[in-house]
Amino acid sequence: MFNPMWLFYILVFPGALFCFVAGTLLNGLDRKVYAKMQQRIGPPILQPFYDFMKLMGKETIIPYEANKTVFLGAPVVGFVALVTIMLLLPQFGFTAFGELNADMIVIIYLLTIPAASIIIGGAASGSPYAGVGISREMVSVISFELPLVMVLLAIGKKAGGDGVTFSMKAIADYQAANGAMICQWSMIPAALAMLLVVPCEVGCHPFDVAEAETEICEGPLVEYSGAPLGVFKLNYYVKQLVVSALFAALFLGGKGTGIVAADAAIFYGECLLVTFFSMTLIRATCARLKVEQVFKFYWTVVAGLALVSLVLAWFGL
Amino acid sequence: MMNYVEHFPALATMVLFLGAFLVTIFGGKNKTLRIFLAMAAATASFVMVLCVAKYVIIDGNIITYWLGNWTPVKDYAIGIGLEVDSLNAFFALLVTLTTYLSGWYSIKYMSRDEGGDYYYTLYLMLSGSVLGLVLTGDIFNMFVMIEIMTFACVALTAFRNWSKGALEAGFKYLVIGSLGSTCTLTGIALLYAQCHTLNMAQLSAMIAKVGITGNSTMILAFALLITGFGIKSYAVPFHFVAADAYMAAPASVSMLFSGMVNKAGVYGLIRVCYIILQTMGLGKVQTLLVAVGTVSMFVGVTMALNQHDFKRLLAFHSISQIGYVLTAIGLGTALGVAGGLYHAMNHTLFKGLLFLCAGAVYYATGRTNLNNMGGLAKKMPQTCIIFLIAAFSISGLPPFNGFVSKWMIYQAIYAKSAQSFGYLFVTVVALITSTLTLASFIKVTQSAFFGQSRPEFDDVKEVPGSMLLPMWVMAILCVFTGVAPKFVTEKLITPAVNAVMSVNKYIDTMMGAGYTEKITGSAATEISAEQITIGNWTPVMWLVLFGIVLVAFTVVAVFGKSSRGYTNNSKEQPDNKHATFFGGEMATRSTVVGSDLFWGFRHNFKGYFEKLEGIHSGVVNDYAVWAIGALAVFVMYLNAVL
Amino acid sequence: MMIQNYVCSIILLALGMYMLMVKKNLIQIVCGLGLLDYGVNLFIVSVGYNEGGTAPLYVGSELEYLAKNGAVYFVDPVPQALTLTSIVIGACVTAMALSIVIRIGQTYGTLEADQIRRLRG
Amino acid sequence: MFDNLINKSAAKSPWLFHINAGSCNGCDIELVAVLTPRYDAERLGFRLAGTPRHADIVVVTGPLTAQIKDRVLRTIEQVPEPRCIVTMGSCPASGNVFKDGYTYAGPLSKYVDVDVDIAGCAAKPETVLEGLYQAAMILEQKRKDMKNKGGQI
Repeated sequence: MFNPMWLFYILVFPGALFCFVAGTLLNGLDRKVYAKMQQRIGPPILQPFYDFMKLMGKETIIPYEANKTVFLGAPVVGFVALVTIMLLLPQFGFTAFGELNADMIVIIYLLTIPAASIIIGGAASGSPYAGVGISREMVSVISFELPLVMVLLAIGKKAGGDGVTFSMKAIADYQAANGAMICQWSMIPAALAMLLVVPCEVGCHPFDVAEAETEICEGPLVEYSGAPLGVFKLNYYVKQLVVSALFAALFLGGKGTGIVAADAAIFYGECLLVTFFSMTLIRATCARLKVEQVFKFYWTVVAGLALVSLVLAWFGL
Repeated sequence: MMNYVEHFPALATMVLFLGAFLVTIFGGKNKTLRIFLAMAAATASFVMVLCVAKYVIIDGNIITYWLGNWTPVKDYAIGIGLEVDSLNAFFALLVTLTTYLSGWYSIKYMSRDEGGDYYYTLYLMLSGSVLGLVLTGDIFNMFVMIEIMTFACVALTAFRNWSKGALEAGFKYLVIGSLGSTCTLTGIALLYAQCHTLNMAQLSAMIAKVGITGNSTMILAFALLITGFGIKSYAVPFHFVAADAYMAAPASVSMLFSGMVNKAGVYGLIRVCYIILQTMGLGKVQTLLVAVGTVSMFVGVTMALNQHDFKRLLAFHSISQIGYVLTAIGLGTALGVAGGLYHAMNHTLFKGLLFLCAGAVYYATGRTNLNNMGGLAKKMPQTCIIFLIAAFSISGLPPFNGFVSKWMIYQAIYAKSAQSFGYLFVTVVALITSTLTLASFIKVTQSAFFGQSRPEFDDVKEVPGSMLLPMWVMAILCVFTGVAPKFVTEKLITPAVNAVMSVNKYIDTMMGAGYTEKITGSAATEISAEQITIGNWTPVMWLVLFGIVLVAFTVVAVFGKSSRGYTNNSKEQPDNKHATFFGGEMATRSTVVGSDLFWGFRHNFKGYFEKLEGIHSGVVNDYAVWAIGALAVFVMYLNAVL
Repeated sequence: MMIQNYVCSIILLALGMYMLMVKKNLIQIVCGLGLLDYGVNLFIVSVGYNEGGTAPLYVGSELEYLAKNGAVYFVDPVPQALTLTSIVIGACVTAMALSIVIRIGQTYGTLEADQIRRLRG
Repeated sequence: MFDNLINKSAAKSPWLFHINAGSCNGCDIELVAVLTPRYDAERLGFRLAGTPRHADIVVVTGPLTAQIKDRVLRTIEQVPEPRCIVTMGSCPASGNVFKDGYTYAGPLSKYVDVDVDIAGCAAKPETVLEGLYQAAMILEQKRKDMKNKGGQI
């Protein structure tokens, strides 16, 4: 039952190492493009990597009020959850664990774990800034959860044909047979909604109410320093990758070329595109919202878009 | 052939009542003797039910037991019968497990209260009545057990009559509970008037012959029974008293309430809907139950977000989780029932655990108000870890058990939504409810366990081992049922689901082979549920991954240690470096806690929350209006559609 | 016919529910619970009645009748047993309720349902 | 291998924490100017951090008034090692025109070891950038020293 290839999958591709390298590169490119949009030179593409390495070398201060175990354990749990999602996502024909690939519900719940790890870690640090931060983080999780669920259900209905399906594999198969999901006109509102869900899920700029560094001192991360902070930063990079990959797997699937390396390259390119459109573009053009505005925006506009798709898919369009 | 195990269902119930009796007589003065008697009764009952569970669930037998050996004469049941199939055994297992663990917990927890003998008497009576309720095969016996249960519940709710609101909660519980019992009794009387029997198996066969559609007496009886058991399971229009009672009762009793009393209501609903009246095949009845379940889910969780009392918050979560169970069993599919039963079991485990944590906090600090707590994680590290396990379980984070059952429920609802758009809506509500559950437990975590410690908590100590032991047992069970879902479904859930689905086998076993065919004209066939899939969720794989990454991190941490500074202040007084950052000010005590933590969410739902607070007015008449109104709606709806 | 019994029991049930819903005094609410009990008890007893039936006792004349005709027409004894049980339970509940009401009166200083609402929201 | 990488990274990713110790706001806007597109300090990896726990370089502006002295020192103490302290403008280094004022409690170097003084009233962005770059180099050196001391601080 245990396959030695699993070790390779978990540790190298598409597991931990790939997540690390691809995530930091993705974030570097994101920051570079962001700088270009502001007519700056911008940091080197490897900047996220330098940031991470520097943080690994810094002193780790554990505040007096903090609960040590939870404070140090939280970022690692978040990272593991993110790597797990990456392992479970189908990339064209290829999935790391073949038949064991999970379905959408697992992915929804695994996606809440990184947010939960930030929240629990922040709570464990004992700072009031973190208290405000976790409150905001939780509200933004509630905000994007509704549209995310509706988008996933719409896709499940679409891919399920007569019935419905939760299986990521069924969705990949459907796209292999019928072309990418985004080419179905009834799914375009859902794709738009998902594009807006992505930045909130990651917690990048207009929706980074939880980590607003200018008002609540980075929120949950206020007391973190050194290596745990480094892992949290890594989580942020990997989250960008994973959520874009989720979008790519849901909407930009297809036949693929049949060669794993080429497929992976195309898939990664799609992730870049998604990152550009959903994160960089919005980040460079919008100012930060207030938390209740975020909530309102997601439960009305974005959820409305997703609902349109859901109803259309329901009528078999 | 009478196996000695076949006597155990009756004995397990009786030993609890006997224990109650003996505690009253001998336990008045001697503390040790009373605890010994109570624990002996609970242990004996637990062991017997374990034997029964092995005999019934694993070996696949069905125990029928006629009290006084009054077997049916001329196909008419004349005595009280016990019939234990896998469903009964499953619930009996939950009941006795809860009783046993609560007993261990009570030893220390109740040691500060006076009147311990009354406490143990009522505790054993409550356990005995619920066990009797889930094991009996006679519907009037069931009613008697419900009444004893209500009686014991009221007395236990009002047990700490010096505490805020205990008496009030007891009275409200009594009024609404009696209303429920009256409904049940009227329903039973109507059934008896139609079928002239009280035996559940025989009733089932008779009703199958008469048919319920278009028979308004039957429909009235059905509506009354649903209301009666709905009140016992605290589904939404009846949930008001649950919140009060759970909050006012001692934590070990709150655990019994959420662990077995509302499970008794769920059991009753399953029995009534699936076996006795066999109405779950009808789409309209499914709609009714699913609607009640969905509303319970959402109202429960949003009310919980509003609370600032630890136990009241947990009480509203009980309502919400029971909403999940009702929705799942209301679907009428094998997968739905499996999810519902799994979730019922998980709810017993994690909600009991949460109540025990609330009790531990109360034991250590004397407080349950979340606004007055903070920083307990440093003082009570084990309780904190246990609480986190339970909180993640109830929020459905993998790999804990809540995730498995919630996933089965989502799959069941979503599969159903291929038929009707409404179920899609239910799926969305269920998923959002799960997130909101996480949110409100984040609130508890932040308010009670994390954040800055209070100066008045300086000499707070971890609770004693005899309280931690049952908590750890339940925590381990929470993790186990989450990590090995295949094992649990195969061994425990599937037999129970098969029992729910094979009505005719139930009837035939009780009344003698061939009875069903004689009455209804259709042969008894055992319907075995299709292979209950639990999807592609393999937690073991996830754990392997987790372990590998954790090892990698540890290696890096150990080898990188020399190149990295790492300071941890363990002194009593923090120096500036390790003090909390306050924008440069001296670190002062300032915590972010309480009911308004999720302001961004509440702000947008202001009208909804105000309305909800208005409904939970605290006036017992209003609660009665809701219950009677719901009864009226059920009667009218069922009459209109059946 | 037992129609007046059924009507009566329904009236009792309705009155009991009315008292639960409308009456604000706790003692009156307990009275309402009592009425509900009596309504159900009357209902169950009436269910067991058979037109022209005799008491369910096997003595003397019934045995002769039985020997002659092979069957005898009784009223149903089971509902009466049920009613007895139900009455006992009802009495217990009333006692319990009244004892709680007394303690509430001592603690809160009032028996008005509108003022006994410390637990709400 | 990793240690070399970490040492190099220490210089390439210095995060700033800015403390205003009673400044006239002149230096503050110059510091912001350094981060804007024209001078773009982010190309060297500089970034403003929101909390001292994340920072590598503490930039102090203003003359260090008596009221704020304790707060500044406390905040500096909360920055994890290795760290650099940079004074910006004349005020924190010399007191400038506030030197004999009754609220003056400086200079900063009286209380902590200052690594870089950036002169000017207000300091020019070019100067600031040069000063911060030197601070980043010092950071790398400090990191090496910390390593040689076996992680002891």
